[in-house]
Amino acid sequence: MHEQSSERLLDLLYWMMLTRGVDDRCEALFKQGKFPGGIFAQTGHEAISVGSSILLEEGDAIAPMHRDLGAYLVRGMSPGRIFAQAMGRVGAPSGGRDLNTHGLGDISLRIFGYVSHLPQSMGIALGAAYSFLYRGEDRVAMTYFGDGASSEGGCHEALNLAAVLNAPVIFILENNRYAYSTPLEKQCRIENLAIRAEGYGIPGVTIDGTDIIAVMDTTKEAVERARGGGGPSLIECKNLRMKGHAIHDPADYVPAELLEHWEERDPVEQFRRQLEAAGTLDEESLQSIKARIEREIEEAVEWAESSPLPDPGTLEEDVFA
Amino acid sequence: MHEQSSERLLDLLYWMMLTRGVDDRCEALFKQGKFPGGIFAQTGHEAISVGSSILLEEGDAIAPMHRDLGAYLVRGMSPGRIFAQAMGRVGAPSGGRDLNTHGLGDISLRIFGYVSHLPQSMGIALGAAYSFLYRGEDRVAMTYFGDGASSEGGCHEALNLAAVLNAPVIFILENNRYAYSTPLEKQCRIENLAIRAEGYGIPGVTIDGTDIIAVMDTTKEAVERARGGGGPSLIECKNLRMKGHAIHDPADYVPAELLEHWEERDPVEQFRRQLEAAGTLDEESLQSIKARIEREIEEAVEWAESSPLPDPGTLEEDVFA
Amino acid sequence: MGREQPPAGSWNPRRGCFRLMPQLNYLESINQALHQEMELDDSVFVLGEDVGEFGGAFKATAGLWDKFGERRVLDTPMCEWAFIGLANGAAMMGLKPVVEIQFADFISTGFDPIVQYAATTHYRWGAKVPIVIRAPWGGGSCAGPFHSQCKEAWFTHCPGLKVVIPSTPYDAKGLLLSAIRDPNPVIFFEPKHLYRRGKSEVPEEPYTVPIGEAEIRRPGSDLSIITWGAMVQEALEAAETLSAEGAQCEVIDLRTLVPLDRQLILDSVRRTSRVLIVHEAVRTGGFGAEVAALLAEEAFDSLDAPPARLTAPDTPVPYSPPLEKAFRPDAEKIVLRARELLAY
Amino acid sequence: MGREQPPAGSWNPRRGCFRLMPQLNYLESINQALHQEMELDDSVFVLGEDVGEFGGAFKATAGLWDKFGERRVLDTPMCEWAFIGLANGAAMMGLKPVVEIQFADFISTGFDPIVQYAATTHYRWGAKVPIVIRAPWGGGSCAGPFHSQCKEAWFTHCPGLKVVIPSTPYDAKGLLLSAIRDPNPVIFFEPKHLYRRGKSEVPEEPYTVPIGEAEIRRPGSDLSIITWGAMVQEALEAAETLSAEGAQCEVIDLRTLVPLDRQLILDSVRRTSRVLIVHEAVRTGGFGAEVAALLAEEAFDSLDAPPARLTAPDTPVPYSPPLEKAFRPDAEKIVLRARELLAY
Ligand SMILES: Cc1ncc(C[n+]2csc(CCOP(=O)(O)OP(=O)(O)O)c2C)c(N)n1
Ligand SMILES: Cc1ncc(C[n+]2csc(CCOP(=O)(O)OP(=O)(O)O)c2C)c(N)n1
Ligand SMILES: [Mg+2]
Ligand SMILES: [Mg+2]
Repeated sequence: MHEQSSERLLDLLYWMMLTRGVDDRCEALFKQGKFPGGIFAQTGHEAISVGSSILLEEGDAIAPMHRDLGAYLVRGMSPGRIFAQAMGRVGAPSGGRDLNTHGLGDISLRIFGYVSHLPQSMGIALGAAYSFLYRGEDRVAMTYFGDGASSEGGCHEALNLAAVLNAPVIFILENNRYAYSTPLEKQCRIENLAIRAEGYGIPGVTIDGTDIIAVMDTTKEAVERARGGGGPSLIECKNLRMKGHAIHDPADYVPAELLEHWEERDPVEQFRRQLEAAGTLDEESLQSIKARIEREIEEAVEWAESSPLPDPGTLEEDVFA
Repeated sequence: MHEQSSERLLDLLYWMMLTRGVDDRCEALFKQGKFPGGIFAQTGHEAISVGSSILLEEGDAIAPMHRDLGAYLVRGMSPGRIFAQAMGRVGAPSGGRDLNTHGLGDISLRIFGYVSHLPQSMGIALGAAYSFLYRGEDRVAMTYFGDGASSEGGCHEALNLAAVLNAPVIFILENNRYAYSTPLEKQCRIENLAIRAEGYGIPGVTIDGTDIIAVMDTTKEAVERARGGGGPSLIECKNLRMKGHAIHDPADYVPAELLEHWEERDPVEQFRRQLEAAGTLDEESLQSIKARIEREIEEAVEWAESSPLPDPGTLEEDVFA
Repeated sequence: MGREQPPAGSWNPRRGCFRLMPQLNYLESINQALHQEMELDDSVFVLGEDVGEFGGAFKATAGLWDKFGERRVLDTPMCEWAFIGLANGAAMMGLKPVVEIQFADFISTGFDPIVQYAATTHYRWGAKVPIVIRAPWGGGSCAGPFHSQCKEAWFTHCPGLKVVIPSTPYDAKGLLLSAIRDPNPVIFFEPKHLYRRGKSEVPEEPYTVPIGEAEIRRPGSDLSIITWGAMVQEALEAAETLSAEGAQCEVIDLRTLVPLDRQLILDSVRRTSRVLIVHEAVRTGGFGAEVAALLAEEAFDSLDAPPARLTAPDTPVPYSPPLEKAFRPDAEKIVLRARELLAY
Repeated sequence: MGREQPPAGSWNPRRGCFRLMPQLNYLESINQALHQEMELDDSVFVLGEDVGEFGGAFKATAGLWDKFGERRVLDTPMCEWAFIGLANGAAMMGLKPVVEIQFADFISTGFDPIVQYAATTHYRWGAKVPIVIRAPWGGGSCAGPFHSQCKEAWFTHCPGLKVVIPSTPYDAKGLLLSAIRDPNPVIFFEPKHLYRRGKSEVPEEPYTVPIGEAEIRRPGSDLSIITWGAMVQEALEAAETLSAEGAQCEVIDLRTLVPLDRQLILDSVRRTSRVLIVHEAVRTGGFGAEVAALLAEEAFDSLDAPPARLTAPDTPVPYSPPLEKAFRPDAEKIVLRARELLAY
């Protein structure tokens, strides 16, 4: 934390609060019946998605998953387009063809939209990383997957192939202890999944995923290593999915004590308190961030709602390039 | 070695020599044009396939792969049926529908025929192991996969799921340093694949796969652990594939020094020398084993050749049970 | 009206009286079938993601975990390849695994154990692989490209697999029991659009509906509408509309795609001389092509109009309501196409 | 005789003279196409198992590694899912990956990255995924159930994928170059039975054969035989035999299944009034069903006989020679079925 300028720190807080704000607004809009399909809650994931993606530079690539709203925002996907996606509007990245964070891609931003079949994005990010090696570019690719996805075969293949190719790709494992209703104990027999990195001959670490500074410090090291030709890294960020799997899920299978334990570790609140304690954040700047976010979200929702629903006549367009 | 009776030791030698004998005869039959399809050489794998499968008891299950001729033999698949399979005859386990070791299954022997898509057998063996848990039976399942197959996603899924279920299954990794033409160095960034066991929370060891006593000792421990409710194990046996990937492949991509290094470690010769040195094997018993094997193989080839080719009229039978 | 149709009430042999049957929705019927078969047969177990205490993403396995415990109601990590592989192995050892794929779309992630292993094993070396793969299937609820797919045609092209898609609560139970008792691998797609849409009578007792028999849902002499899954309801609605216009459509619910009830559809088309095949899957290479090709080849001389298909167009399943509506066949579209055929 | 047919020799503009073209077999033609395109376009690279120094299981990539190095000729571990995923990612970054699947049968192991990711991405959010998946495909060499499969129908049912199956050395090169230059994902099946069966003229220069155009290999007025892959040769042989009997068969090589050259096949069938569709894949749900259904629907009034299919039966591909012979369509079987149709 000491290393960051206070401007940078307030910027981080802004992105985390924006993520929280967009997420909350999505929930509200869903409840108002504005979204034809469901959405995935982001609460508890803000430090991971913001703290890692913020380290990328222009030209780097990112393949986020369904709890990385923060990463989409940080990498330049505007809130308006995100709302429009959930509303199924023309102004969305998918023009109404895909929903919520699915297919929320924009090649000009080097953000790769994902498919449901987890963890496809690991292979995609590896491919982007390979293109950097191929062209001798000084770039990195970053991707995300959950504890659930870590049990899929593709996860193993991608980690191993990345290691063999020494590709500049950073794999961020969001271990939020649940895959839908299935707790970590039913998914694996170990506590820290990052120890698997050793089996690929690459660096792997486990950190507190609610602490944005820890996320940043660790990711920074990995990004620098990758840019310097040091190959891939696995970073396991531990947290808890603070709401249901998706909006329909009350998640009453999560024990109350577990929730309580992690509620105290709310990434946004935690960081705000830290900044306040360090004197970096005062009430005034907090209010100005809040106001900015409120305004941005308001405008974004308006923009999204003004975007038309797609014309059924376009249904069969764009299947092929 | 000290723990085994000399009868048992000679029995082991018999199985290894039988494996070598059937394999050599297959090569000869192929060259005589008796096999419509190709075959996989077994040289260098005899200690692994014999030394592990010999520890199974009646009722245990096995899902071998394409270099486990020894395991098929030990578990009761007669040489005649094996030759018949390669010849495409009715007397084969597949009745001419599948080739070489593919589909060389017999449910009454609890031998599961494999499919090409590696490493399917790992899931199959896990299922057999689950049936033992399910019924509270004191049985184990054993399966095999190569260094090549270790990079496939299924390998990861099966190991992890076996660990989570604490299933009585023994995974034997035959690390013969090649997947077809691809050397180990291009497949992974580590030297001993068994270290991956730690990432599943199960025991994993790496041993010399040319030393049948080492294979037996290690497998015995794993089998006992599994029977005692201790769950799965991963055993990596290191060796070299001493011939081409399949009969058509001259394998000139394998460096001569590497071959020389391992030629001295021929599992059959090595064990024979050991038994001779220990005074367990004399010339007379060696000759009698050889004679027995020669006779068995001769009879088996005759039996296979006397088995008819399938009637085309049966083509559409048995698609469904 | 057709075989296998349940009577409006049933004779209860134990009580010696005639009673009305309970009304269940599709999901309740599936759930009841699982409860009953697991009680009857110790070797039946279910497995998949979140099927245990949680009862499955759609609650199809609700209550099983409490009753049968985690040995028989197995929550798996996310690993379709391994848990279907496990099911194959367990099935060959004499168990009867019923796998749930959380959404049918994810069946492609566990493809090899189904299309390579389960489909071919009996033919290759004689082992039976009696697995059932259940999966909530199809669209109609704005769930987008990856929670709406109808890929039955991938499986109908794999000899050795049976493919079953029931369209009513009654058939859901009866066919699921048949599937579990079948010695072969069965792909069992459940149109999730129907899960909670309406209840109908489902006998309390276990019963089977034979795999391989289609059902005439509505008799008619002017046009055969052949369909399956959620499209059966749409076809019936369309038939109602057309009936008011004086055209009597026969609506056939295939129920089983493999093995296909060739005789029933050939008989129907030979009677009506006109056929419209309707499915939710995309057009090119959908199973409708197989049905059309079969009828064209075997009922050629009986046809007075070209065998026609009404399907989704060749695109991924779009999310936004106007697009999904345009994508998905429905009663209205069926009426329009049927009118053309009737006028041919 | 049809479009795209190479002349017997070619005018060499550089030399200003007419010369005979080199004779290449199918495999050499593929290999030459890869060499040339990699020279022309820095963004083209090949990847897969054993494609590097070894040159691939069939030697299709021979010489590339020496010339272009391991960055552009990438040997992968066994991990179809990851290396196709890698290809998708690299393609979206502007590279042009050409993936080799060692045998087409193993394409099911890397299924998701193809059918879920590559097929849908452009429709969903506009990114182009210009990958080519090459795979030695089909039977005829006693290679058994897992080295002989013809599963093109899995892919023709996935909107967003193009599916190409050339049957001659000339087309192999021209279509591979088109596939690599196409901005879409292309599944490119190579009938391995033809790899070393005969040479024919292949221009030295790079050239393209357009994706989406079928080819009339032999004109005829009595029966259209529509086929692809290794069956084209069988159909031509059959046509020769039938010609001696006085029946002129038109043999159409589809070459591309998606997009399908609807016009050419409709025109042909409208002329001949009779059609036989032949393929190596198993019958139920094969792409032949789509062709038959299309013709039945759109050329109904022109047909004088039922649109017929001659295919492999619904079984896994058997190994033993008498079984494989019975399984696989061939010239003899085509003649028998064609005679029936001609007599209809
Ligand atoms: C291959 C595959 N199988 C099943 C699903 C259904 N599914 C969607 S999200 C999910 C849980 C994911 O858990 P995790 O990877 O831990 O991510 P989280 O939702 O916890 O952030 C499941 C089972 C899927 N998307 N992909
Ligand atoms: C999924 C899959 N991809 C490709 C192949 C083709 N193939 C057959 S054996 C083999 C190499 C296997 O290597 P390994 O697992 O080390 O076993 P080994 O042959 O060395 O004993 C390959 C690539 C296959 N069988 N399965
Ligand atoms: Mg999770
Ligand atoms: Mg190997």
